[in-house]
Amino acid sequence: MGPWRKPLSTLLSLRNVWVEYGDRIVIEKLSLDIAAQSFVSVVGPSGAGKSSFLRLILGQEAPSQGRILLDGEPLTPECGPDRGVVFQRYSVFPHLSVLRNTMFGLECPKAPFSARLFGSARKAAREEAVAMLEAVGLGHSLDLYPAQMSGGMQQRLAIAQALVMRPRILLLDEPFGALDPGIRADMHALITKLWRDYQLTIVMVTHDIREAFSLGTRVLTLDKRRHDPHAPHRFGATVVYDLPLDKKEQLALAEQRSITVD
Amino acid sequence: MGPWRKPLSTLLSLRNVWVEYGDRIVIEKLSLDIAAQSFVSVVGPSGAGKSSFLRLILGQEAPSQGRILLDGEPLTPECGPDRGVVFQRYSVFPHLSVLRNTMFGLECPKAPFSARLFGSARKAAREEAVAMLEAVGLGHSLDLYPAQMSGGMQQRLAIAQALVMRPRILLLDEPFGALDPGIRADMHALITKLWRDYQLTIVMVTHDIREAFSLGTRVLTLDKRRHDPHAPHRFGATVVYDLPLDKKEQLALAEQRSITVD
Amino acid sequence: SGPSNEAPKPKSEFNIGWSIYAGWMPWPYAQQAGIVKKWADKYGIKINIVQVNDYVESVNQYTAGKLDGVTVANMDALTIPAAGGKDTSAIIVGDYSNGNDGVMLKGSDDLKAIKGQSVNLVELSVSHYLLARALNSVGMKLTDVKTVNTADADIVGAFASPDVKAAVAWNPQLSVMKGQAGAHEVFSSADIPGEILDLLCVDTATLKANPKLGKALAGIWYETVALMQRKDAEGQKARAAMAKLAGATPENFDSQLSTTYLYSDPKAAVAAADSPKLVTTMTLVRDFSFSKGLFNGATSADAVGMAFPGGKTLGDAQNVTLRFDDSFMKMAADGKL
Amino acid sequence: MRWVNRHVRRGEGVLLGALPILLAVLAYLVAAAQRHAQNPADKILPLPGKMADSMAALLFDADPLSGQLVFWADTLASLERLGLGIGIATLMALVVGLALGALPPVRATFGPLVTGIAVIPPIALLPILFIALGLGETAKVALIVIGIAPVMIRDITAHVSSLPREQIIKAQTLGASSWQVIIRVALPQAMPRLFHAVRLALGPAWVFLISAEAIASDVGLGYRIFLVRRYLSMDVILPYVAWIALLAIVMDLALTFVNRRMFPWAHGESH
Amino acid sequence: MRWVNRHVRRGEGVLLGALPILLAVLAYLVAAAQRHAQNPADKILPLPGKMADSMAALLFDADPLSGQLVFWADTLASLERLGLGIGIATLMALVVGLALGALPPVRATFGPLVTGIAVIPPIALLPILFIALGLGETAKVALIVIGIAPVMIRDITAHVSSLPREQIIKAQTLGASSWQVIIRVALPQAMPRLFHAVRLALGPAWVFLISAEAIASDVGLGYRIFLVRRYLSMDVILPYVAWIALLAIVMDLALTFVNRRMFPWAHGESH
Ligand SMILES: Nc1ncnc2c1ncn2[C@@H]1O[C@H](COP(=O)(O)OP(=O)(O)OP(=O)(O)O)[C@@H](O)[C@H]1O
Ligand SMILES: Nc1ncnc2c1ncn2[C@@H]1O[C@H](COP(=O)(O)OP(=O)(O)OP(=O)(O)O)[C@@H](O)[C@H]1O
Ligand SMILES: [Mg+2]
Ligand SMILES: [Mg+2]
Repeated sequence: MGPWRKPLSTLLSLRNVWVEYGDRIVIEKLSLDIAAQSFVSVVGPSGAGKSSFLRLILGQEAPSQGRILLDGEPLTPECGPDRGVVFQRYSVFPHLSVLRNTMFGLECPKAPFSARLFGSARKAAREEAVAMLEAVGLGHSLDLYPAQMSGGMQQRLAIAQALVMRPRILLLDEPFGALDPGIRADMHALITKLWRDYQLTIVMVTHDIREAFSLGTRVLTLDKRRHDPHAPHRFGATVVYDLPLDKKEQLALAEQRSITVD
Repeated sequence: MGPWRKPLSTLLSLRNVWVEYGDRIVIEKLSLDIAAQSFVSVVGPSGAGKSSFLRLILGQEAPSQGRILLDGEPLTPECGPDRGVVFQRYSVFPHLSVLRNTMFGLECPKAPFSARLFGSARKAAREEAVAMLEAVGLGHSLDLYPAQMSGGMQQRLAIAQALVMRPRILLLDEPFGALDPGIRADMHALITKLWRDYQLTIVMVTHDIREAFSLGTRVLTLDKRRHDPHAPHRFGATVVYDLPLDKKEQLALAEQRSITVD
Repeated sequence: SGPSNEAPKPKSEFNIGWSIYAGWMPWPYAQQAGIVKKWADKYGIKINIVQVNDYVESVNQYTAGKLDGVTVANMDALTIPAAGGKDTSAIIVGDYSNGNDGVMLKGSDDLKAIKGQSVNLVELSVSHYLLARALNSVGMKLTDVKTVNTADADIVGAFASPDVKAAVAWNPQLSVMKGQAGAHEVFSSADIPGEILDLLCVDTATLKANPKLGKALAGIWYETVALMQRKDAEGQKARAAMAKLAGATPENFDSQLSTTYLYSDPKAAVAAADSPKLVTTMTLVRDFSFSKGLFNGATSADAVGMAFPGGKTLGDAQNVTLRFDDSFMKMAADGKL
Repeated sequence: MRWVNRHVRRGEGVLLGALPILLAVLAYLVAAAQRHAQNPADKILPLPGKMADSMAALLFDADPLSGQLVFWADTLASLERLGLGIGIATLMALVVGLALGALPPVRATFGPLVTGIAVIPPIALLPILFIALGLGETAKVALIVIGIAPVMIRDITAHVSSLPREQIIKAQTLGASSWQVIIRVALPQAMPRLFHAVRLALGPAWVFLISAEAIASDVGLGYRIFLVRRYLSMDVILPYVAWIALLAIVMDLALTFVNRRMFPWAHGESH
Repeated sequence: MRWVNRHVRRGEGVLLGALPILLAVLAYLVAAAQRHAQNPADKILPLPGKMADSMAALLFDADPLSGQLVFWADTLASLERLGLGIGIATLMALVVGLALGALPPVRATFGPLVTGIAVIPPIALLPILFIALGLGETAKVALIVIGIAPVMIRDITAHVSSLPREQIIKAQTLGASSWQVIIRVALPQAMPRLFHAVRLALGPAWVFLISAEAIASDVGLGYRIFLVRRYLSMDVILPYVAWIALLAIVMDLALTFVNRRMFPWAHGESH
């Protein structure tokens, strides 16, 4: 990761975007460009609208006003294998084992009709999935169902599921929140490596400020600019701070972190 | 909080407790005493069995071997208003608004038949609930349903719901995981105040080592003592470190924290 | 024998069940026109005329004791209540089917063509009996055809289906089936006159304790029948009302009546009940019923006893459960009601 | 856009939904016209004109004897029976379903009995039913209740017993007794499912109503259908069936609407 | 211990569950004995001995005409029809339910039609069914299918359309097309519900089977029941109904068992 990524072309732009639920304004007048191959950390108070922001980029929700462009084209409110996601509440397929959950993404594109692979293709997919599961520390839980796993294990499964696809844009909503510091450090290393190797563009919501700075090339803070104390829902959140980071700062922070915690 | 709490009587004791799911051993030979009015932090790797440990104390699950004593009596596998809980996946009642979710616990004991309060009793309960909701920062969201709230807001609701009861034993499973640093600090202050004022006994699972040390009077680490690399589920976790903390250490850590993060 | 060890006490309210059939339509009409009330008041009792849409269910309800009397065909009176041990008195012989029941064939007007076919009919009913008699008349047996049980309400729809080539039914269904293209009636109850009788039956014990009931019923019946037989506007109005109650057009209802031999004169009814031909008919009917296993597992056709006017009996005289009782019809004939 | 993502706007939805129904009507008309071309007196697929004539008589001409308008008297009688039957069944489903779903010992004791009753075809026992309850309204309402209640009870039981265990535990830590868990946790969450169950039961309820009226009745939509069936009067049967369908669809829509209105929490988009 | 927490062990459960059924049997015996004390020839509540006699004849004595053992021939014929009917209905529920549940435009187009069909009482339209399908086996199987499939379809549709939106989105980010979402996400998760729906449909399926056999048939459990109903032979009807109940309960248990076995993920205690 480093400054050579900075001047790359704009991948996503949001133009004067609003999100409203009934008369509740969640996001207000948000305009933003996200460069290809950047790693954007999003922080902000609980309930500010960070998850809503990710849902917008994902195409799960359409803005009530404004436009979102992907590569200069209007974003269809639909997502494909170019976008990967880890939801805030770890959402994995309850009816598939750990291994099948992870293989799912490898099977779909290659077997349009049956969505299942057989023979050597299956073996290859299985190996790839197992490798990814080992990287997230689930190598010994291949046959468990989600209901048999702890919260952190489900979270890691969701991460593996998304990463194995190597999507162009990866959206992460507090992906490491339920993990202990040891595994969390492993995950940081894993995600950084994949980001660098596969030139992904990542948008990550986190509550861990240090994580935001150590991983990101840019940190966005979403919050309300104005407050009406009697009707707080009348104003929405927007980007209040937007800090591009250069490599040095990051390294310094990363080092500080490894001293303090480990 | 301080050393005068230390020599208090034993509230809970676990004697040689095992938890098994089929042939999967989760907790192995756990023996432990928890003193009344202590604040026990539990840390450990993901999947170690921390949530299972809380479920044992809660009475949600019975151990497959061993005994659990509460005040010297065997613990019935059933829980009442003496124990409060915040589950790892914020579980609030989806059919009740924020306010009604919080009032629930105040209504039940006082209205055995209708489980609803009316008139002045209702007003008093409402005020108590609103005060607690304001303390967790949900004072402006009284009428929202859980499906309309962000992850962090649901988490805070679950906390308010448990705290408003002031239970003797409070079990918290990563209660602050989904919260931003600002609100998290408020919550730390709130829980410490309630713990001190109402002489609660708290067992809290967390992944934030600093939080574990700054809040707790004792830190337990749950992990496997032995590993079989080919069949990791053949050995269960138990307490590998058990650190009683005295006040000085805690204060120092708390100060260090406020310097580093805020 | 008798169903009860304690005689029923006299009572003042009675339920008489009826179901839709050309020969029974006077009953609901009498109820609506106030004739029932008139006669009941005369004898100081109350009579409810209850419609049961499903014929079998009406007889079942009577057998179970929920109804004090019911309109029923002779064969069903024998095989359902009487064979079930319920002592039953037939107090009014209302009519006999004189073409109201018929065997229908598609594509042929010769009964012999029925051989080997599937015949849709209400099994174990008078239709079944009619079929047996029809086959008998051309030297065939029931085993020469295959019967398919079909609900009476559905038989018209069934006969409209191209699958179905032969059926046995009664009116009003029969009249609709005759109207179908290519359908022929190859045998009818007019070929065996007087064998399919339509009765009003009453529980014997109730009747013994409450003879007034029998008198009132006979009074109602003959007044109503006399009214509907009139050729003037009154009679026509009454028949139109009955047609409506039966869900038919007046023309259709009149045609149904034309194939019903109504004993509108009580003297004729008494004569029919007293005639030895009734014994012959009932012998045929009970032999058929027994051969079909309808006598509740009995080992002989004599197991169920029947009594006829004049002290004649048929079958087990110790176990008489079906009595043809002409006393009330006689009172009507003699104008003693 | 992928089909799973294509959302249909309200106006479009009504149009799209009307399409196959219009096609079905059209198909009927073509078939009827064909049959009438072959046999002008065909009774099985009557033409609309014939149906209108027959219905006009039932709709507007009072019965000379009783003075009632037949069609409306039938409708009223049937709706009353149906309403009573569905009402009682719903209440039973709620009370029994909650008890069975929330209390494992009750479920163990009465679950098999409910299953047994659910799988016994009530129409096989009609004679006993009518003997036990007489030929009056009670038996008809009872047939509807026996016909639909067991399925509804089993559905509510399954729903309540699969409520997340955490919620039950949570309620108990908040001081709730078994009774309070039932009325404050299980009951409100069973309500939307109950509405769904009633909607699913509407079809069977009409079937049982019609069966009951076919056997012992002198007024009602089912009575009329079975009465004129003897004459193959499809010109009356088809409008009656269409009317039943219309009534049922209105009830269905009303239930859906009330359900959404009363339990917004169960229908809000969650994420 | 609170009742919501009392779990019942397997052995106890069987005992508890048998209790009310035994009580019901006992109540019947007492009532039957009483009626027989008044009228020894009572047909409505026959004594067990009488039932055994009547059934023995049907069970062991071959019918002189067809040479078949009546009871077994009836059972075989009915099970065949029932199996076909439920099989077809289940398949339809799965295919149509998935399409309707997963694809909003399909739901908008055909949802109202399915609702319409669901609420039309099929027994009212029998004449049309006869014309279209004749009176043979097809019509009987069709009546079962028309009777139970719409409810099942609507149930599966509701279940599939309420799958968490996140799962559908997630599948699409993993490269799944609409088709793949249906077969890999919606289908497997609809299966446990389908089993549940089949269990709930068993009761109504028997009702429609018996209705179908009552209308036109020459063999089958429903045929026999309606035939002997003419003679109020409860000594045959009751054992037949008990046999139907037994068959249905065995099917119910088998479905429950297979459901738990095949879809462990849907039944494991989650926390
Ligand atoms: N129903 C079950 N069947 C089989 N194994 C189970 C079941 N429930 C839990 N487990 C196993 O028990 C172990 C401990 O789970 P637990 O939820 O207690 O972990 P934890 O310490 O809370 O982890 P985390 O920090 O990720 O929440 C896990 O390895 C999990 O796979
Ligand atoms: N369906 C809805 N109806 C009404 N309000 C909603 C709905 N969904 C979300 N909101 C509101 O939108 C706001 C933003 O929610 P969002 O989940 O985006 O917050 P967040 O920043 O992710 O918070 P957290 O850090 O707690 O996850 C919240 O205040 C929430 O109450
Ligand atoms: Mg969020
Ligand atoms: Mg946990």
